[in-house]
Amino acid sequence: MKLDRRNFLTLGGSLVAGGVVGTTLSPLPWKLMDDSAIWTQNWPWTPVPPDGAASFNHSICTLCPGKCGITVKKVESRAIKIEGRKDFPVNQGGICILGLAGLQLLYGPTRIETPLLKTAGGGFKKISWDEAVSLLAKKLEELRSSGKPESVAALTGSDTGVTAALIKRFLFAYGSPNFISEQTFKDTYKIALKKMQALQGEVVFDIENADYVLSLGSGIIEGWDSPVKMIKANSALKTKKAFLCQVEPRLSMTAAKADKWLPVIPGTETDLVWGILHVILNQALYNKEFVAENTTGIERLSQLAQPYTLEKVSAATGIKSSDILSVATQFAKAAKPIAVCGKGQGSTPESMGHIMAVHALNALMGSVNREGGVIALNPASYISWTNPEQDETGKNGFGKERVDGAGKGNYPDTPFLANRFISAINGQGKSPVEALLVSGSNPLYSFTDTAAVKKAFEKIPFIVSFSSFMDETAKVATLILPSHTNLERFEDVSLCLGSGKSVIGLSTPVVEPKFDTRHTGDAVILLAKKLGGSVANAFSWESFEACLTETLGDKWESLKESGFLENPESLIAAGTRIDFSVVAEPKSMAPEGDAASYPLILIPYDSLRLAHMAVGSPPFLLKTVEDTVLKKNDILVEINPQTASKLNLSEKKYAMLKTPKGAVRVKIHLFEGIMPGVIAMARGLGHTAYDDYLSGKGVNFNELIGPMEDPISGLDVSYGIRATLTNA
Amino acid sequence: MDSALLPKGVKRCSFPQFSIGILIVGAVLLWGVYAMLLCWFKGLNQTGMNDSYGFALWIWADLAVIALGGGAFFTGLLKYIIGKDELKNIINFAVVIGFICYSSALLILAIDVGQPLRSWFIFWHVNVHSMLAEVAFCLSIYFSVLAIEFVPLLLENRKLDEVPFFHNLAHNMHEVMAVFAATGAFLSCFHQGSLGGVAGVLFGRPFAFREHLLVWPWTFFLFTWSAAAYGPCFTILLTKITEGITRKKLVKDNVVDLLAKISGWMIASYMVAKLIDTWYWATVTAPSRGLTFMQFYSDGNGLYTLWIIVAELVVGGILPALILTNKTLRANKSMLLLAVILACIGVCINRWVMVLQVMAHPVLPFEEWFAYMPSWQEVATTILPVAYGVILASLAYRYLPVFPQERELNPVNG
Amino acid sequence: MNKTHNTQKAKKYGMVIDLDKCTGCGACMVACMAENNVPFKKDETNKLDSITWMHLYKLTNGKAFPETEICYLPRPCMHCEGAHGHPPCVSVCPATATDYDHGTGIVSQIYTRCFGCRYCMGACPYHARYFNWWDPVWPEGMKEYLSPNVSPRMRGVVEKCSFCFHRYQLAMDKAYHEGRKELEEHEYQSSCTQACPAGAITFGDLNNPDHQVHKIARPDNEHGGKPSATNVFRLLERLGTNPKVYYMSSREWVRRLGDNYLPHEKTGEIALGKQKGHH
Amino acid sequence: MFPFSFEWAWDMAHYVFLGGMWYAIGIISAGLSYCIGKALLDTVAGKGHDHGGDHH
Repeated sequence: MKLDRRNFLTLGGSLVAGGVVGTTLSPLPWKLMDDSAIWTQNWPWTPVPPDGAASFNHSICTLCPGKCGITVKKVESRAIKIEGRKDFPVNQGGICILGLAGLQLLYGPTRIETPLLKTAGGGFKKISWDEAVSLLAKKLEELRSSGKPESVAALTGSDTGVTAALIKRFLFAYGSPNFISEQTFKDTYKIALKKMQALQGEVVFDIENADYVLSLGSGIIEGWDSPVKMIKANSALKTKKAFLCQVEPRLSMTAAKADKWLPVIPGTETDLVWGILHVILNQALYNKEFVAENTTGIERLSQLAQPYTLEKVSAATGIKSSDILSVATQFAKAAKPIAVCGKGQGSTPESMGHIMAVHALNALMGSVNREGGVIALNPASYISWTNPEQDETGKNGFGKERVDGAGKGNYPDTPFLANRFISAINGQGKSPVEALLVSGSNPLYSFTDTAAVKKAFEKIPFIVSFSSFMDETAKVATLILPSHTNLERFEDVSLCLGSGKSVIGLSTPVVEPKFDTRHTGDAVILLAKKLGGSVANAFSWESFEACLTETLGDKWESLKESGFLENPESLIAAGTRIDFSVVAEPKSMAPEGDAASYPLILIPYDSLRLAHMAVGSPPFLLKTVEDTVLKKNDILVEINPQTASKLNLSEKKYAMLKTPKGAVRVKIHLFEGIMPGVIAMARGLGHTAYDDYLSGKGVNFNELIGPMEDPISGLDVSYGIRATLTNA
Repeated sequence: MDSALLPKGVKRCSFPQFSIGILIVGAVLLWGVYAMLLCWFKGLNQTGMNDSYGFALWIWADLAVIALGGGAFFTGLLKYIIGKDELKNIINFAVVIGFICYSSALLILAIDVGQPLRSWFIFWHVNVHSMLAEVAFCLSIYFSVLAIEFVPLLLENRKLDEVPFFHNLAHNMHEVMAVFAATGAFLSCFHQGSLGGVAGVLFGRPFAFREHLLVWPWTFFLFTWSAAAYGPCFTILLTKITEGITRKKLVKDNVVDLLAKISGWMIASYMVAKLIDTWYWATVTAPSRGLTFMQFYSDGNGLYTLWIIVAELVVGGILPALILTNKTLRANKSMLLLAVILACIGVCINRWVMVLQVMAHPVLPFEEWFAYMPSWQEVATTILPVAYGVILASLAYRYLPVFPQERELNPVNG
Repeated sequence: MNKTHNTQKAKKYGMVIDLDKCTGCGACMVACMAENNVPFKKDETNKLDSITWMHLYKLTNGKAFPETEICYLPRPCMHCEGAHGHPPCVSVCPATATDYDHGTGIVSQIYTRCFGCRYCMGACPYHARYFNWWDPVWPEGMKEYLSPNVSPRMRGVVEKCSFCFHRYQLAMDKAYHEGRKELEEHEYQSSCTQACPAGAITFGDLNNPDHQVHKIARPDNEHGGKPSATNVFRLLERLGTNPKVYYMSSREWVRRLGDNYLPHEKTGEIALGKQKGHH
Repeated sequence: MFPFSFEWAWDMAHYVFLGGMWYAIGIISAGLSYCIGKALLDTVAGKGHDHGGDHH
């Protein structure tokens, strides 16, 4: 056959057609199809977690003051799941959302991997631990030799435990009185106990065993005190049908679960307490036996309560007189009533006037140091070091005035005044603090009036952060000496249980340190040794672990074994009779700002779904945040539809929120569960540090509120602030 | 340039003019292809769908083109089985439209699934209880029937017909076409129905759920019936559009009139069944689940309110049925056109609500109506088959003897 | 259907959630995410593409201040039994990628078989099913915590709560090694149950009269598992989905929000909807 | 589609469903085979060469 064009095409076409038919009938397409499907089932970018031997390791979660026992499931060396430890007295198997997400912190992208030094360009460069400690020692040596050891200060999240004690000891030997710790409402309650009962103790609220709980804005199931323990206590209340009365302007979850919700005008909670005191005293509904045996000065209390008639209190608080009367009588008639305070999670101090009135209320009902009441316990005493020798410089420096003025003058019973510390630095002239060590605290985020805190930190020439994460404060530090995370280190904790028992626990490392980090205790010991002389002599221990072993003594082995021990010394603290006559004269603590230019009141609200203190929320937490709280990067503020319609604001629309401290753009969320005239904003958002999962989302409430000093304690007790909200 | 390929005795526009037209539509096609590739390579996050709208624009488009493409099977049924021989003058075009519609539907389905490379699992691991499996099987087999019906037309291309084997093949296929048409009708009944069943079996979705007859919910029968009823309207509409574009009469009035009349009576009978179904659902089925009729038409976002049921049933159903069943109205060109347009809209709305309103309606009492806005990628991939259809229909018209009456109606001088 | 169906009494794992105790703290959500390798994105504020097998709904009584009440409602997969083991989602899946296990009552999901048609999502009235719109991406280092017991899902497939089925398998393996065929109640508990700080979730075998879930909900198996205990209800009871998650609330308005009611109908006192599915 | 697929379990629905399917496929392939076969025979027999392009 001649191969002309036509034949060629026919032949070619036939070959192609034959090829197609042949291929289709062969197993090839089926094989390819199958292979492609198998490939989609094993995409190399979809991880396959390696399997291995599983183990379970007990520890204690130290991410919040709650101190729950945890069991970490590991596969080989990887921690894969955190669960609540079933036999741990605090949480009995339960665990909170933050604790559950702890592995995202451990393995998260914002871990600081090595010591870092700020460069001239504002960035950080990696340095070795030896370099870092030498550098810090050199700086401190300079300050010391120039006779200003007191210009070194330390700011910590808490003042309990061996790590804090080591920092304190370091400053003592070095020569600075300026150890400052953040204060919570519980610390202020301790001050009240000191003033009214002359006792130094830890305070515990035995909610679980009470039968009538009057909560003055305490987010009992929203992270207040020890979150899991409190949620369990709340379930116990439900089971035995105890009564919970929640006093707060917003229908929080605690209010929603309460048997009675009393919306109150922010800042007038104390008036309500006095109103209740008035009813109880006037009608003599108090526990006469207890009052006679254990208290003095009831006459003075009656006198102070006298002006707080139902009408007056009702007008001030916005609560109906009949409601005040019924709450007061129900409270008084209950077998085991308890009044608790500390708004939200209780992470900020409360005014002394308020707390003393609350404590008086408890005392009138005999709900002090008894089951279902407020219990004061002797603090744990296992840290029984003797003070080290100070050299001359040390002695001189330590003898100087504290920068924050705490512990003397007007504030003899307040141990630390972080807010005054900031304002002192921001005062005229040079900063009195030339080097600041920050551990377990993120003041640039969690202190009120963030702008002022930032200004103060800019004035401090040398800032050292011990953070594990690149938080707001670490970002402005001169030097970062990164700590292990809670799952990589030893930490001692002392716990007070509601039942009046106290327990010592040991948080033990469950994984090897992932990065080149050191325990802050170790860093302090290294630093002291580098400084030499009497400072070095104050630290005879080789390491933090050695120090902890020695400090816990015979408890060490069993703590390592079982994780916790009932503290034999933990007895109910004996004080003097409760002295009602020292109860402060009621004083208005109205929110900052004038009502004419700022007609609304802005209050924060706390939720377990957002961490708002030293630790940033891991991605899992953000995932649980509702879209009525955060939408894309916008925060939503809650407002009553009635107020919103007056201001011409509507759901999900932008608005400008202005307070005397600042202005931000927010979105509106209409919520029937908030008092007209009040607006509420979630705490825990608006981070500028951490990772893309947290940073830049929403607004930090602390930017909008400033410190408001309590006249008795000097502490910052601001909670709400006056505000305006306009269409934007 | 391509004159050797054109059918004999008809006039076609110049090749450059044709090419420009194809290029313009081709650009739209490419846009759609780009969006399709985005969906395949980046995943379905390219769409506006979400967890509440697992089914959205595409599934509607799928259901709609299949309903509209129903003209192919129903015309085939009428011609080959019932014996309405006049319809041979429109059957080719109905087959072309059907082919376009069904291939489009398959393409859309291939984009719509999250794991296109595994889509054959629907056959391999089939769950025979699933309406979607029934759809997939019948759809793909029926598509092969359509392809078989298309082949003889293709082989009648002047050049191909010169090959003896092709000529013989086309001839033989014409001979046994009734067998294929019957099989096609059988398969169509099932897949049109099972598409209806897709919504009707959702007993968790009170808006969609219907009582059952044997193993099928009422929507099964309603969908088959409506596709048969409305499909021919789409065939007529596209014929009219083609006539408009080519400025030629391509099909004789009696043929169109016959199809329109049958369609009209089909729509009328369908409407009776649909109204009974709606009434029963509104008064018996929905209340048994604690819901009132008005709750389904109280969309807070304003889309799904009473207008949509009026548009579907009255404007898109009763009205075209009245026009098409009336000889005088039907004979009026404008009225006929209006009727087929309304009918096409009506069936599209029906398919829309049976997919999207089902998703929008909150079943849990504490939820709100769900809103959905398609992304441009979804719109582009939905337009893609339209562009593809225009191109394929143009090619078919240009090179194949699609309209047997064209030569007679448009004699070429000289 | 597995062997246990034939050799021993079928289990019916289910849950009772006490809404009076639930505080809406979100621990169940994160316990689930951490247990089941659930991915996360940089922006999770679009709740319609955010994977939360356990989802918390915020219910409100709709009244104005100060009569407003709210209640959280955790919603895992209901593991519906439907009529005769035909949940809304299982019968619609074209590729048998989800199945009802008659031995445990658990609705499974086979990720490697799912091809992402999402029909099951449309079928589920509880929005318990989630689609992987994106490839799961863990930031540098975070893959470390992924559990080998649950395979991470690829883009384009549907996933949902499995009642931590891998825990059942692990418990059964252990029991088998110890020569037992039956599990103790505490041996198989879901991650959310275990984590809940309020103790609001109870998990166990609804067919076993000794298990807490049975004692609390008292399911009437003659009537599609309808709870016979007072204050106990199920979501959308009358659709005939026959869910295995029961809720408890002392508040009438909460119970009423559990289902659709005509204005004249009393809460809880309704005839079951006809349980007709496909088949 | 084929009973040798993983986890196959026969039930009545399979007979009906797959019966219908194979029936349809059978008819279609038989019809198609007939057309192609006959066309081949016809071509060998020399039919189809003498048309002028318009056999209709």
